[in-house]
Order: sequence, then C-alpha cells, then structure tokens
Amino acid sequence: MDNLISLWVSSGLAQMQSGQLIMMIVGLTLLFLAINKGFEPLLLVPIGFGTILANVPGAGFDAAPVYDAMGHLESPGGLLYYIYHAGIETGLFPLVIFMGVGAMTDFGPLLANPKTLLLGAAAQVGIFTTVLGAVALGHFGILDFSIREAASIGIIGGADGPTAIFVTSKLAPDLLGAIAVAAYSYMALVPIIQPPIMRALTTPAERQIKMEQLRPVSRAERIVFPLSLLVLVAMLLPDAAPLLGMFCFGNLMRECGVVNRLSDTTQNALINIVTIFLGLGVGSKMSAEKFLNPETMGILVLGAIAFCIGTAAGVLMAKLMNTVSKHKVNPLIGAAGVSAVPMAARVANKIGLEANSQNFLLMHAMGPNVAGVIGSAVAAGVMINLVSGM
Amino acid sequence: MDNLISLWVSSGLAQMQSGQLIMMIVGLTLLFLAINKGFEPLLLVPIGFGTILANVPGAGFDAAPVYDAMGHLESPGGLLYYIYHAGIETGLFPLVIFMGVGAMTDFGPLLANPKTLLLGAAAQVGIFTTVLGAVALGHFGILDFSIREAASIGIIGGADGPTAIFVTSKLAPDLLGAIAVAAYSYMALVPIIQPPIMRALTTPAERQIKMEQLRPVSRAERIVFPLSLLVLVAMLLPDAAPLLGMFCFGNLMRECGVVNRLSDTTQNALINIVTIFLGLGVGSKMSAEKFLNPETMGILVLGAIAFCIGTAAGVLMAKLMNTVSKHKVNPLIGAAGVSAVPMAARVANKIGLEANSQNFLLMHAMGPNVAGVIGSAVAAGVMINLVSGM
Amino acid sequence: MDNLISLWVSSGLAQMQSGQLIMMIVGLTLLFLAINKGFEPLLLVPIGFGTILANVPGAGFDAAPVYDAMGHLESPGGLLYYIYHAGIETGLFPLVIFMGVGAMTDFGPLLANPKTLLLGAAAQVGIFTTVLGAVALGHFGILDFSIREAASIGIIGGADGPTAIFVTSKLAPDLLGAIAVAAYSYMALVPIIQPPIMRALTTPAERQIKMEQLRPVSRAERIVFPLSLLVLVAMLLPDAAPLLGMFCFGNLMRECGVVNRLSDTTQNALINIVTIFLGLGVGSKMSAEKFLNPETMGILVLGAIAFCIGTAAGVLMAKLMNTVSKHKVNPLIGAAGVSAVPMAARVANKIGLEANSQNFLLMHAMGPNVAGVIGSAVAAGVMINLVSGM
Amino acid sequence: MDSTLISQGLDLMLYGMGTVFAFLTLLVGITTLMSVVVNKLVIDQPETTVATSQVAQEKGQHSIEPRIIKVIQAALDQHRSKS
Amino acid sequence: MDSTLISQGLDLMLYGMGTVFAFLTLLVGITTLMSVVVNKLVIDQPETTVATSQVAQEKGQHSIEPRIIKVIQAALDQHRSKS
Amino acid sequence: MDSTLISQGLDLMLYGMGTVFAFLTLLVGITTLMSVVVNKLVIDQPETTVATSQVAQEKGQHSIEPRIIKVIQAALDQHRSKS
Ligand code: NA
Ligand code: NA
Ligand code: NA
Repeated sequence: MDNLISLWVSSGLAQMQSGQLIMMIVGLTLLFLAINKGFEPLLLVPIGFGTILANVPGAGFDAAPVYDAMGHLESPGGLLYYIYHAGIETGLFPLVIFMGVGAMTDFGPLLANPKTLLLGAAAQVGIFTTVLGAVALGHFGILDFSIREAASIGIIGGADGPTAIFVTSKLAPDLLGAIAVAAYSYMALVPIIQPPIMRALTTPAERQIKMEQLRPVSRAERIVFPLSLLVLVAMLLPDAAPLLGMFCFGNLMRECGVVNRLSDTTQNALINIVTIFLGLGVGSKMSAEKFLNPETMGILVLGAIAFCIGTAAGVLMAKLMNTVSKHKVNPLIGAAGVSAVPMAARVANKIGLEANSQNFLLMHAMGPNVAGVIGSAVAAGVMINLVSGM
Repeated sequence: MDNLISLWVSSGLAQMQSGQLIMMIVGLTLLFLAINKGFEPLLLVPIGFGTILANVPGAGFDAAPVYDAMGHLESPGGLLYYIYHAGIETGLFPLVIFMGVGAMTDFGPLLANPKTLLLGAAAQVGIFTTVLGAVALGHFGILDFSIREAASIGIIGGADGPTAIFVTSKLAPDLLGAIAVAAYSYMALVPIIQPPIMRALTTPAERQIKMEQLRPVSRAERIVFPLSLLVLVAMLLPDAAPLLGMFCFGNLMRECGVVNRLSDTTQNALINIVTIFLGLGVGSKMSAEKFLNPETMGILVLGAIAFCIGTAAGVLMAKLMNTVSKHKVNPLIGAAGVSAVPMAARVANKIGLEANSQNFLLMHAMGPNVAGVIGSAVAAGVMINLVSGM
Repeated sequence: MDNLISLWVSSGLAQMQSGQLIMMIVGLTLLFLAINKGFEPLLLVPIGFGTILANVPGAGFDAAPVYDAMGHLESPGGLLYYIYHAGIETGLFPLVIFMGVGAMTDFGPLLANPKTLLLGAAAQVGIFTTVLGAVALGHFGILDFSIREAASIGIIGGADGPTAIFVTSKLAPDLLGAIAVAAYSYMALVPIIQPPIMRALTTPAERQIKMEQLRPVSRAERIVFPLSLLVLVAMLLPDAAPLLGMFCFGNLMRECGVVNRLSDTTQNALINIVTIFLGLGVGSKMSAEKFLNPETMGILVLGAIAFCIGTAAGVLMAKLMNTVSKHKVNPLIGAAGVSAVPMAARVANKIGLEANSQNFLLMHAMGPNVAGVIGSAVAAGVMINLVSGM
Repeated sequence: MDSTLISQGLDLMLYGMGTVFAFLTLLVGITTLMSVVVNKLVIDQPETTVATSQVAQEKGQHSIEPRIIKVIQAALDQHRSKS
Repeated sequence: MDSTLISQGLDLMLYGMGTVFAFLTLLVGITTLMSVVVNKLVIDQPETTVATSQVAQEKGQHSIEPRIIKVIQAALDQHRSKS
Repeated sequence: MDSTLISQGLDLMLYGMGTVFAFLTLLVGITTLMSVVVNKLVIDQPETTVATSQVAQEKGQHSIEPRIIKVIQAALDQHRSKS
C-alpha cells in the first residue's frame, strides 16, 4: 500500500503544477510550429522537446548533482543540467555553432560588392532602437527591464540565433528561453514580416532596378578575407572576437582548401551534434516562472518591432546609397541585411521577381545577408562591452 | 642501475597481480566472443578492450586526477577515469545512446498492431522474477545481494543494454561490469536461448498461425506517437522520463522529416562516438575485486533465468491473447517482447519459417520487439522509484 | 564620452602589447605555411588560428572562469581555456587522436616483414641524442633546460605530433606551443630534410637494392597483432600503455571487421573534431612570454638535429642489418623509421625511383614507417617513467 | 532482515509488473485512439501535409547536406567519365 | 533612476550604432583594398597556387576520406552489377 | 648540478634506447611467432572465418549504415532518371 502511495505521489499527475502543464503545451506548440509550419525546425524541434522535458514534474532533467561531504557524487544531475552548464553557461555551444556557420558561409557575393556591408550595418538599427524601447517600457512603468535585459532583448533584432543565445547567456540568463524562442520564431516569420515593409518603402521602379552581374572572386581573396576581418576585430573590438573569431576560423577552414576533412566535419557531424544539445539546453530554461509572465509578452512585441525596424533601416540605407553612388543598388536587398540567412535573401529575390520576372536578386542579396551576421556580432560585442561597464 | 631497477619495478610483470592477469584474459575472451562469434560486437569490443586497459598494472587508466592545495592539477587522471565519471556516473552516455536508438527505431509495425504492446509488457515478467530470485539467494544465505543490487540484476532480463547500464550506474555501480557483460552476452545468445523455449511452449499448429498483413501507417501517426508516449510518461511515470524522453526525442527527429540532418548525425556519428566511450567506460569497472567473485556467477545464472522467463512469458501472453481476441496472434512473436532488437524478431521469424515456409513473421515480431524496449524502460523507472524509497 | 573612452580603452589597439602583435604575426605565418606551402595543414591551420585568437588582447580566449564564494559562476572562461584544460592537460585529445590514427593504420607491410621494426627502433636514437644535446646546452651555459624540458624537446625527433603533445603536456606544459609547432613543421619538412642525408649515407648500388615482394597477410594476423602488442606493452612498459593501448584499440576496430561503423566514425568525425580542438588548444599556449625567447630558437635547432640523427640512424641500421641478414633491405627505407607517416615512406620511394625507375619502395617503407610510431610511443613511455623518478 | 528483503522483492514484483502492465495497456488504448483521431484529422490533406513539410525543410537554414550531394555528384561524374 | 536607464539606453544606441557603422565602413575599405592587393599579387600565378595547394592537400596526413570513396565505389559497383 | 643534468641525460639515452631496442626486438620475435601460429591455426578454415565474421556483423544490432545506403540508392536513382 505504501508502495502504491509512493508510486502515486511520485507520478506526474500528483506533482504537476499548472505552470508546468502550460509550459508542456508551449513545448508542443513549438514542435507544431517547427514540424507543421516549418519554423526553423533545426532549433525549434530540440527547443520544444527540451521545454517539455524540463517541465516533466519530478523527472529531474534540470536537477543539480548532489555531492557528499567528501566530494563523492551522491546523486547525479539531470541531462539538461549538464548540457546547460557545460555548453550554454560557458558560451561554448554558440561559439562552436558559429564556427560551423562560418564553414557554411560563402563570402563570395560580399567580396564582389563590399559596399553591401553598409546594408548589414544599417539593419542593426533594429537592435538598438529595441533596446531603447525596452528601457522606455521601464520608464513608463509598464514593464521592468534592466539595461542588461534590454540589451539582450534588442539582440533579437540581429536575427541571428547563436548570437542572441551567446549575448543573453552572458547578460540575462533568466530571459534565455523567451529570447531564443522569439529570435528563432521571427527568423521563421521573415517571409511574412518583411514583404509589406519592403513594398511600403520602395517604388515599383526601385524594385525593378537591375544590378550589375557580380564579378568572379578569386580563391586568394576568399582566404585572405576571414583573416583580414579577424585582424580588424582583434585590433578594434576584442569583445566581438569570440563570435567573429570562430566564424572566421570556420570560414578559413572552408576556403583554404587544405583541410577539407575538418571543414566537412564542422559543417555536418559537429554542428549537428551541438545544435541538438544547444536546443535541448535552451529548452531547459523554459520554466513557467521564467516564461509565463508579462515580460515574455513584452519580449515578443519588442522582438517583432526590432525585426521591422531592422528591415526598414536596411531598405532606407540602400536608397540613401543610391543617392550618392552611380552603381545603383536594388533597395530590396537592403532588407536582407537583418541576416536570417538565407531566408531574408530569398524574400528579397521573390519580391524582386514580382516586380520584374527577369530580375534575379538572390546572389546580390547574399552580400548584405552575410554582412548582417557580421553586423550583429559586432553589435553583440559592443553591447557586452558597454553594458558590463554600466 | 637505479634506472634499471626503476624500469623493472614499474614494469607490468613486476606489478601484476593474479587478479589483473585473469581479468586481462576475461577481456581477451570478450574480444574473442565479439569478433569470432559475433556477440554484440559494437559493445563487447570496446568493453573487452576497456577491461584489458583497466587491468594493465601501473598504467593508471583508472587513476583519479590529483590537485594541489591551490586547486591546480598536479597529475591528470586516466582516460577511463574521465570517461566513467563524465559519461556513465552521470547517466549521460546511456541517455544519448537511447536517443540514437530512438532515431533508429521504426514504430510502424507497433502502430499497425498496438496490442502487441502487451507482449512487450509480459516479457518484463523476467525482470521481476529475477529480482525475486536474487533476494531469495540472499534469503537462503547462498549469496548476499541488497535490494538495489537485486533490482539491477533483474534488469538484465530487459534485454536492453543502455537501460541496464543506466539502472545499474544509479543503483549498484559496483556490479556495472558484470551486469553489462551479462546483458550484452545474453542478447547475443538470444538465437540459442530462445528457440527451445519457444518450441516447448507452442504446438506446431500455433507456430503456423498466419497473421493479417499490417496496415500502412501514416506519417502523422508516426509523428504523434512519440509525443503521446512522452506525455503519458510525463503524467504517470516521471522516473522513466529520462530514458523514454530521449528515446521519443530521437524517434521524433527521425519521423518529423524536417530535421533529417540532425537525425542522420544522431544515428551515425553521435551514437558511434558514445558507444565507443560507453564500452570503454563499462570496461573500466571490470576489476578483479568486482568481477572475480561468486556474485558474478550468480549474476550470470540469474541473467540467463531472466531471459528464459521473459521469453516464456511473452509466448504465454500471446497464447492468452488468442483465447480472447478473434485476430489471432502467432505466439512465436511473443518471444520478441524481451527486446534484444532486432535479433529476437529474427529468431521468431526463423522458427516461424521452420513451421511454415510461407509464414513471414519478421514485421509482426518487430511490434513486440520495440514494445519490449518501452516495457523495460518503464520497468527501469518503476524500480528506480520504488527501490530508492525502500 | 565615458563610453567612447571605455570603447577605446577596451579596444585591441589600446591594449596591444608588442609581444601579442608578434605572436599574431607568428600565427599568420603558420597559416601561410599550412595553406600555401602545405605544411601539415590539418594541425597547423588550427594551431595558427588558435595562436592568433589567444593573443587578441582583451578577448579573454584564455581566461579562467570566475566563481563567487557560493560556487556559482560569475563569469565564464574563454573557449581556449576550456579546450586546453579539458582536452590537453588531461591528455584526452592526444589519446583519442592516437585511437583514430590506429584506425587508419595498415600494419600489413610490417607484419609481412617484422624485422623492419628494428629500423623503427633505430630511428629513435634521434630522440635521445637530442635530449643529450639539450642538457649539454645547459652544461655550457647557453640555454637553461631542465631534464623534463630536455625530454620533451627530444620527443620532437619522434616525428609524431600527438606523442609529442602527450609527453610535453605531462612533462613541460610551458613548452607545448614551441614543441608542437616544431614537431609538425619538421614533419612537413621531411621531403627537404631527409634526402641529402639519405644520399650521403648510401651508395648508388645500395639505393638500387630490390626487395622481395611482401607476402600477403591474413586477416587473423591483422587482428591478433594489435592484441599481442597490447599484451606486450602491458607486461613490460605500462607507461607506454595509454598511447599504445589506444593505438591498438583503434587498429583492432579497423581490422576486426565487426565494428565497421565505429571504425568509420573514429577515422572521420571523431578524429576530425578532436584535431580541430587539439590544434586550437595548442595554439592557446602560444603566448609571447612562452614562445618569444631564446629557448624556442634552441628547440627549433635541436628538433632539426633530432630529425637528422633519426634519419641517419635508420639508414645506418638498415646497412647494419644487411651485413648479417641474407634478405637484403634497401637502406633508404630505414629513413622512414622516424615515422612522419606517410611522408617519410613517400620520400624513401622517391629517392629509390631516382636510383632505379623500376624499384618501388613505398610498401616496403610503410613497415618501418609505422614501426616508428610504435618506437616513439615506447620512447615516450620510458621517458615519462624515468624522468618522473629523477 | 532477510524476510524484509524478500518482502521488498515481492513488493517490487507486484507493483512493478502492475505498473508495467497498467502503463502498456493504457498505451494500447491511447495509441489506438491516437491513430483513429490523427488519421481522421489528416485524411483530407495528406498530400498537403507532405508538401508543406518538404517546403518547411527547404526553408530551414542549412538544410542541404552538401557533402552527400557532392558524393552523389562525384559518383555520377566518375561513372559517366568511365562509360 | 528611470532617467538613468533611458540615458543608458541612449548611450548604447549612440555608441553602439556608431561602432557598428564605423567598423563596417572600415571593413568596406579594407576589403576593397585587400581584393585589389591580393588579386594583383596572385594574378601571375593563379594556376600555381591552386596546384600547390592541391599538392599540399595530398601531402597532408590522412587527407583522403576513405568512407566517401568507398561509397562512390559501392554505388558504381552496384550499378554495374545491375546493368 | 650541471654534471648531474648531463648524467641524467646520459642515463636517459642509455636506458631509453636500451628499452626501445629491447622492446622492439622482442616484438620482432613475437610478431614472427604470432604470424606462424595464427596462420597455422586458421589455415584450414580461412573461408569459414570470414563467413562467420560477416554473419557476426549482420547479427550485430544497428549494423547497417542507413545513410550510406540511402546515398548509394539516391545516386543510382538520380542516374537512372537521367539516363
Ligand atoms: Na544580423
Ligand atoms: Na526490453
Ligand atoms: Na616516431
């Protein structure tokens, strides 16, 4: 009889709190969005599943290990505990992912047309206006965000998952779940969020601008570029060096042509393994007390605003560049400056084709697209530096 | 001269104890069984090799790291020390393996004929009778097992390596070597252990029963099933959630169709890497004082009994089901309920073909086969819960 | 304004010390040698990049994590800190690499002609003469090396990267950067260093010696050999057991034929992942104070001498063997005894073809080549044993 | 003492097998129900679902396995060049 | 207090965007310069570079991916045996 | 002090090279012996051994590499659909 009671007392139903139940439904919703709607499934499937696991009452996925007085292990910690503390709290997983993304990135279009870097810079306006919005919400007493939290929320506008996770795990780990979910969800919503803004800010004539074909880029340029970027970061902005350093390392392995087996593994087995565990670890931060509160709603709203402002800033920057340069840029590719690689570039291409069915913008949009990755990593470095001193 | 003495004193021959020598021979025997006889080579090759390494006198594979008073590393630990403490003591390796096995499992046959789940339940009788046998050995003063040890021995009857390792590392880590070796050896011996029992408990007419062809299973069912199982486990049996949660996660990645690159890596690079280290880590527990004792002999005998009883229970359950259901089940597939995927299913198929050369049972036997994996994971959860409270 | 100052103060330019700048140039030079000149790119690309990262002022790649009084993480450590302490200080990475190299090694040529093991032994003379040279430099007051440092420098002559890293991380971690760079650089320079020595020590007639075709080697021999080697090491030289044990394990997985999926992963994903992190971790030890000093110059000179002596000893040993054996050995293959797999064997083949365009020595040279790997692992074990007791 | 151990063993057997059977029997029911519900819900749009998810996969970042494609390409090229 | 937070936010915006723009503008210049210099330096020996690096790769230890090669071979063998 | 260092170096040379040579010479003998013994033992049943181990491999759990097979299949399908 005692055993029956023990089984019942330890069952999920007896221990379940309403918050946990709601969070399990949140996890299932994320899985639905990922699987049925195609929302960034590579991250949202593990995050959604991790959310469910972390909220199974009594399963101890999140439990810390217990040691006795002699330092021997009395009871081991849960899987998600180890993943979070080994890979996310330390920043290791986002950095390894960045190395993998670097190994998958083709800088060719950017090298052929370097001034598209400015579009990637402009789109980061979304990040900083959102920071301002978050502190304003505090000012008007609506929500209560510290400057560290505001900075983490802003980085959603960078449209770059690992960057957002890296910054948030350093500045505001309690918001990690909400911010990661917002970042990946909006990246998935790019094809819905961006087009109206792009159409509103451009004339049909502008959308029909045909850009010159990109020049071929030599292998030597491709090798020297990540090294130049690395040296520049090292000289000017060491706080951005972890993210951009690993990004450049991955890209150098890809382009140098002498370590193809390392590059292949980085692009496949390594990034896949780390992606699985990164997602599960983020999910472990999706607890009711941290996610089910007004702040999360605020984060979702601010995140959407960040994406919109970033998109607009990119488009407007392209129009500004056209007023001073004789090589015209189709302003649609400015929207790709938010990053969200490669979806934002595909959106630019699609809207371009609507205006002129012979105008293929995809390759032109890849330049600002990868520039946006650099831009948000730079923004991340600046914010970590400034906020830490505030 | 001092140096010669130093070399001699530190040589293996000078330090070798008889126990170590015997354990090295045990390791070589495991390798022989794995390589020459095909006994579960994926695990027994690493376990056998790990056994030899752990017993090299003076090599320090098992040595703990030494830190000075300031916390600096004075001498690093051995490879097997780190593997065991990072991956097995924490339970991480068995959980990752379970994720990989989930990604390799096809639940189709089970979904087409869900009542075969009952066969997977029945076969777990072997687990619990063996627990009873182990405590009875204690009662009659033959061997001395605690209830935690008895539970770990019973789980051998689950015919599921990672489950056995997970339970034993939590309840009775000292028996880990013996139990893992017994579990994998008997899984390899399934084609020898099961057929006589199956033939003894069935009539030729029963062995010739033809089952209806399995209906096709939709992709949506395959996706929803692991989630249903997860929710059910979360509600009722959180202690089984670590094992079954990771199992369902792997299976969802496999079936959802949107994260194929993650699923591929889980089924290949990730599970292979963890299998190598899991095997080596288990081998590190194969020391003379823990393996060369009467308890090991008891474990081997009890493990064999567990397999036999599990097989018999599965077959008898199938016969029982035939007395109440009009859709007849060939009782041979009940034996596949012990799991030992996919060997037990192949054995059922082979014995079925002996009785009727046109009766292909393989797909029908896959249902109880994977049901047995679920069944023994549930049994593991119950035992961890109940035993911890005893 | 404060913020501008903060940004400037934390910028790389403001914090840069001359030593860091020079080390970044050293890192770029290593990348140039690896990418443009093909110097062991699989290791020197990560080492070179790691060197640059470790010397970015203020980026904290090498920073230790900070914990508060309660044991909670206050600020996480840098990527290279974690890599170095988890993988190199513990010796884990070199051991895993050795497992991978074992899985890639074909012992066939060695088994067909076991006496070529003696060539692999002779070439290790380079290691020990170099130790003597290092202590002599100390005796004459030119440089100041302890016996532990001298032993680590000598192991460069083993022409085996992971062995050198394993020994140095145990005996003289401060020299790790310089020794790893020297070891891999000279392995890359084998085609330049060896031929003059080989030509000087042999007559044209000797270089034209045709060797008997190698007998076919059975699968059983291939399986039993790594086990025999393991047992011999366990009995006689446990200090060499970590390196040779993992080497034999990898080779057994390769040859036993029943764990091909484990062997494939070991040869690909696993060794590639570990190679990347091993290289980065070694790079983290390339700091100005440890690399920019006269000792490094001494290490480079001594390393070159070690290679030359090893090559000469291998050739002379082959000539000695020809005076007593009736099966003549082409002395060129003695040079392959330094290991540097497979480059030294290719060099022997090339010089052989110069002497006689029909004399293919490649397969014959593979025997001493892999023997050299065993020889230097044995030498490593002896040195760790003896030096620890000095 | 010993009898306690035996009674613990009996308890384990009783409650353990009970839970295993209860859980898996429940799972039989839930699985059957799930299959019926799911197949009813999805039946009208099976093609759509598949199509959507394929689009989803293409939309996912980094969803192509470049190495696999290269391998296939290499295999085909090599074959063609030989034939 | 609140006004401090706002002013911190403004500072972040000002110095943050300033740095991003300054850094990426500088990168535009450096990239353009780099391309010109690199292409001028390498232009005479493009073939050589490629050749060297291929040699380099071949020289590198363990540079072949045996599994990939096996796969291709298997694909071809299977195809031939069927046709 | 210095002479101690030199004598340590000499010791290392002497005992080190001695051990290396002794070990590898012993290994020559053991390898030769091993080859003779092994080939004598296995000679009657070489085919059997191979066959057994192949069966062994098939019997092993999860022994098929599904990805590789998919790749091959894809390569063949693609090729057939083109030809
Ligand atoms: Na961005
Ligand atoms: Na089972
Ligand atoms: Na060597």
